[in-house]
Amino acid sequence: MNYLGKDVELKVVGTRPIRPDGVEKVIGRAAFGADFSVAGMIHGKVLRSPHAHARIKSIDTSKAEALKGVKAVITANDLPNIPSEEAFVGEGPANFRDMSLNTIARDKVLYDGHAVAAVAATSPSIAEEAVRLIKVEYEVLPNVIDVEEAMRPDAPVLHEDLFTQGVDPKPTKASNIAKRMEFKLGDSASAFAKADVVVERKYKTAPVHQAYIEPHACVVSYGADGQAQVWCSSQGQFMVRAYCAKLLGMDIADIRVFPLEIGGGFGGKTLVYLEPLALALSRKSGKPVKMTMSREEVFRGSGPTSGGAINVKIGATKNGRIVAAECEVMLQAGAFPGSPIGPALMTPFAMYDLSDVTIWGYDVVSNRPKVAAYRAPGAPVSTFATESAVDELAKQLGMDPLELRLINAAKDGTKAVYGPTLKDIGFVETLEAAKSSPHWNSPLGEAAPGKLRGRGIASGFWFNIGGESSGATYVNEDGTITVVSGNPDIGGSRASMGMMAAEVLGMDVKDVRTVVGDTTSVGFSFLTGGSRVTFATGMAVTQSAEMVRDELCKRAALLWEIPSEAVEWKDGKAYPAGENAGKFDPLSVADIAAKSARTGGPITGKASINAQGAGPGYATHICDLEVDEETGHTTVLRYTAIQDVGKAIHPSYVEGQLQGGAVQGIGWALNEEYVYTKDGRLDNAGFLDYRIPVASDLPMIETILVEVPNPRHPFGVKGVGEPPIVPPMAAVANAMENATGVRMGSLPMSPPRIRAALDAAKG
Amino acid sequence: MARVTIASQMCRPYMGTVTEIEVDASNVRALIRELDRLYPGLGNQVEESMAVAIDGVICQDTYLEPIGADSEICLIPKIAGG
Amino acid sequence: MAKTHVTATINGEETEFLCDGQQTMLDVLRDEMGLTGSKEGCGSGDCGACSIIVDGRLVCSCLMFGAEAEGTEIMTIEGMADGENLHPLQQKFLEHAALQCGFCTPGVLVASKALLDKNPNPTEEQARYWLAGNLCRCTGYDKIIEAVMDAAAEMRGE
Amino acid sequence: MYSPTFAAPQSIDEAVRMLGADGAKPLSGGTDLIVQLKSGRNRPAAVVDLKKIPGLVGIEETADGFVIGAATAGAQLGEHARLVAAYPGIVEGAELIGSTQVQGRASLAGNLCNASPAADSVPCLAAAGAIAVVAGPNGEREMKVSDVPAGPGRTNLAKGEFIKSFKLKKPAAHSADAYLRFIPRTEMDIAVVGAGVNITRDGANGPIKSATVWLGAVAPTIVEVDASCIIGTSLDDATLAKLDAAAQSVCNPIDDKRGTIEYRTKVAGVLARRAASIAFKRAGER
Repeated sequence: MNYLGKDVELKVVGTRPIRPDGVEKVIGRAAFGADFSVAGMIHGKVLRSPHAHARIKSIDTSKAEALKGVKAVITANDLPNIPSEEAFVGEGPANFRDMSLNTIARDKVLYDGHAVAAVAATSPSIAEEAVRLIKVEYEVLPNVIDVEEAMRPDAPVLHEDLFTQGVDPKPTKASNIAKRMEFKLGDSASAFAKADVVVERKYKTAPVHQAYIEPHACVVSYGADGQAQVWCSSQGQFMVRAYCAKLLGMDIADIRVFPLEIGGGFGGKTLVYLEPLALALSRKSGKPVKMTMSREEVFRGSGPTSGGAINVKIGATKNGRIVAAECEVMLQAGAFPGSPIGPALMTPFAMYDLSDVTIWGYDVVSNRPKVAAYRAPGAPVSTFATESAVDELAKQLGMDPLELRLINAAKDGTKAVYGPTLKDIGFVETLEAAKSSPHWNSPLGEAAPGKLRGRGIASGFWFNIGGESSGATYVNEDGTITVVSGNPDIGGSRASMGMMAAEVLGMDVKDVRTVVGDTTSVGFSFLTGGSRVTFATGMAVTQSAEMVRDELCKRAALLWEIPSEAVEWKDGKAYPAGENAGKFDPLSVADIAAKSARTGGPITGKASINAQGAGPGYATHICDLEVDEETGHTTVLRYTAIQDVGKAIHPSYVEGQLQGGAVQGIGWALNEEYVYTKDGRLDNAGFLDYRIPVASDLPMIETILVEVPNPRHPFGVKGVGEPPIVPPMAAVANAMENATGVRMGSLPMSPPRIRAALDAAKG
Repeated sequence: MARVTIASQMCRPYMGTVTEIEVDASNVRALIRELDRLYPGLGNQVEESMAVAIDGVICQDTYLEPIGADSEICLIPKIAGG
Repeated sequence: MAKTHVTATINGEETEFLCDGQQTMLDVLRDEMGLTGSKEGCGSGDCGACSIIVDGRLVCSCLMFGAEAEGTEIMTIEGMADGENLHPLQQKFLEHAALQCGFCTPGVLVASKALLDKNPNPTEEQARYWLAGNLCRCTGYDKIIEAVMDAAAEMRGE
Repeated sequence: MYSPTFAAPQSIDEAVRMLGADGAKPLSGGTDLIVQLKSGRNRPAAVVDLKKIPGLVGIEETADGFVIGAATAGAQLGEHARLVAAYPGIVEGAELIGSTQVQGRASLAGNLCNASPAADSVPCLAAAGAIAVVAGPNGEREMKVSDVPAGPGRTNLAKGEFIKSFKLKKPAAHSADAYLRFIPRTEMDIAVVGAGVNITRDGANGPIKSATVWLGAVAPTIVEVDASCIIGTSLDDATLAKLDAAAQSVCNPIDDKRGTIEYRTKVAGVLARRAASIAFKRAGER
């Protein structure tokens, strides 16, 4: 059933209770990946490649093995050599052979930081010492870091067996281009003839890291009977189980994964890095093994997201109708194929009602860490380019950029560039909300001397996904409720799950406690990602709570000895439905629970579903900033994030998603990038020089939640986590142009780049 | 008959230059079967690597989603996320 | 190598421990005392997740040798609440949803306490600069700052 | 397994003896040393904590000026009202090092002896003519702060020597200093360029009588700018432009992850001008 009607009065959904796991987190007791220990465990460390591209000629582990306290040393030979097998994992299509080779290199290292060997010893410092004693002989090969350079015919080739897919005829020469993909609506080439104004520009974005504050960590215990337990911080306990089984050649039933608290993921913890190595070390040593990454290892060895090069051409008539658009996206995949090229192509024009568009792109490997998902993977890169181009178009047309977006905005019935006809979308509503927002209606204010001020606006789209999810609702003996979710809670989902169950049951949310189940205590759930948990797992939890509610009515009927249709559930109690049902005092959950043994046993609801129909998310952001003309330093003065969220279950955590996503986008826009030395080594593998925004960099981030309900979800939920990272880069770039008159086509818009661009503009 | 459109080139190896066809199918499973009958290999491609948008609603990894007589079907790449 | 014997007052308790020369105070807290509330996010003083208060001064425990703790008085996140009564900052963080993943939270709370100990009435700007060494990737800092300002007001009796 | 010894001597003599051993390193705030030790870049055999030595932490105001213990943390400088009034620029520099947490530990001597060209506290110490009092196997000697760095990561201290304290003269009438640095964010970064300026005016409303300008992060060590162009002026726009050019002319920076040669050079001119204007204004207020 759904709870969307105007006559449905929601008592819990839409309020802001304290999250059930809150106290543990503010007193420092919550156990994250590195906080967990088991008796007798030893410590693992990884040896990583110092080269961007090299053939491994030999690995001599004898000295490490001889060091006192060392219990196991492994190389790729300790894991099965997996044949090439396409699969749909994490970010998108990938290959388990590649995943295995990314976990530990076999014949070649493909990036600085690529794991080569691992050691387990009785203390972390002995393990570290042992890692230093491993001798690897490399034959260093030429490397290629930049995406466009990697596409050149004479570029060093990473994989001799990589032939570009999606081109006809199939190439016979290996290259770094894994795939070409194209979407076409109408006929863009001839439609440009209708345009009065055409803008065309090249854009570039740097790869950025998810930069969760918690480094990857796990504890693994492999038993002599081949059964293993894994405690780790990840975006999906079932994902960890599946990938470990695949990479170690184990049966899924032999692995039990306990999800620990996760200290941020943003897509970066949708893969395994340490767990397979820890399993191999534990198997070889016969002891539980703990592994944690250092911050440097996180940057060098775990996935950043793709950087890209984008060419955009877009044309409109004098009255502001966009009549034709073309876009080419070259996207870095890192060392193995599998950049989010599909979504990068499907998203950047999804805000608009267009009839003639061609968008194509390439999935390109280079000597960087294999990319991992990062919030709306692919969309921020291409949308930075297209939303910058739309702004440039508005300027050339002499139109307000918000009005230009309104004129072209996608609505219900618009056919998206990638195919489907959109429905139940709230993009226009975000634009209208922007238009009437306090921010848009306040003056920009005077810049200080030597500074330039500007305002920019940009929009973005993300599909959101559903997928397989499980939830369970248990009535405890005293009438309190335990909800079990199949998804790690990254940002407050225990609260939203419990709230939906409480709403269904008509109970106080304090009497409903949510926990995250391990892989044996709840049904399979796809990982926490794709903005799917409140939608899909929320749907499963809601269904499980409804089963419990129906069962509670049935039990009340048994206690009253009336038919169960004659019982209705209201405000957390069973009532006789109408006069004819008989006269009985209402029964609370506690009353019914107290008698549950006598009426058939424990009361439990479990739902395992494959949720379909996630509603797409649209966001519009407004940015005011000030630039120091002489230093190129940018200060964000004011920022508003507006988004169609379907329905906010816990508005504080929804606002938090918008604020966090916007600030990650501001970092992406202004300072974050992977910097490589000439020989292909990562030069800024730490928080000192990988510059994520700090508190003093920012203003308050205002939010406006637009609620256009998703009819496919019982409470109208749409995913909210990903859309807010799509607009910021263009919103900042557009504000920058408004301030300085200079269009910044390359990210990040760091001070040296801004100063150089301002100097160039002055001539 | 449901109208099936493909905006990407992902089906080109099976369908050539055809980007729009009509298919008689009451759910996704029947659709996959029918696509494979018309273009051998396409069924597997759709089942393994693609999502099916039915009247604008994206469905993945499901046989059972119903398809209406006049439904608009779009074959698109599967979507994941962060 | 001989270990150094250290006596320090940790969260009000006189505590003895042995540590070797390369162990930081963070290593000691986490590995020797089981106080895992202080987190290692970087190990280089750039993220603030390991913040503790030593003799009244806010420091990164990853940038202090364990052996340096001799004779000091140390407060970690585990010592912030008074028994089962949360510190007003802890309470306000919950009410304002100032945490998402919660990993940076202990460090941010300890740093915020050090701020309010020194300056009970900070401006938003002062709070932002004081907390600049505490990285949070989830929240965009908005709700953290709101919670700190609200806790400060409450502690002033406003 | 690597594990250094740890000792916290109570006297200068004891510290001198311990630091005379091979591979011994002095520890003050530890904010550089511990990071280097943990990453394996610097693996001292012995760590000698100087903070327990009387006088190594703390600020003493004397008839001649100030004596600052070498291991005194930046935050302690900021809490010393008389020092802040006398040398606002030195304190600004020290209080810009890292986060609040780092400022509670990072010391002047550590910042100087880590010998990063980007050290924030060094340009103003140099501009003030600060003296480093050095203890070592051959007794004490004094060095100008500007003579301590020899190049990135290297100092002119001899084996076993360490800085015991810094001496600052009582500031002349109508004199003041200022420090500005450029970083991409608002906090937490290493200076891309730093500029420390110390100015003495000829009376509260008078022109500049003397001036010293030092730049950080634009050469292998801090470099002095020839500030003669601003002597006798009140920093009109034309004079500031000359200072800007003078600052740019001494730059010899590198291209790295923090900035380009071109950018660093230009911004050095900008910051020299801006810091000079602040110091000039402050000098007029006393």
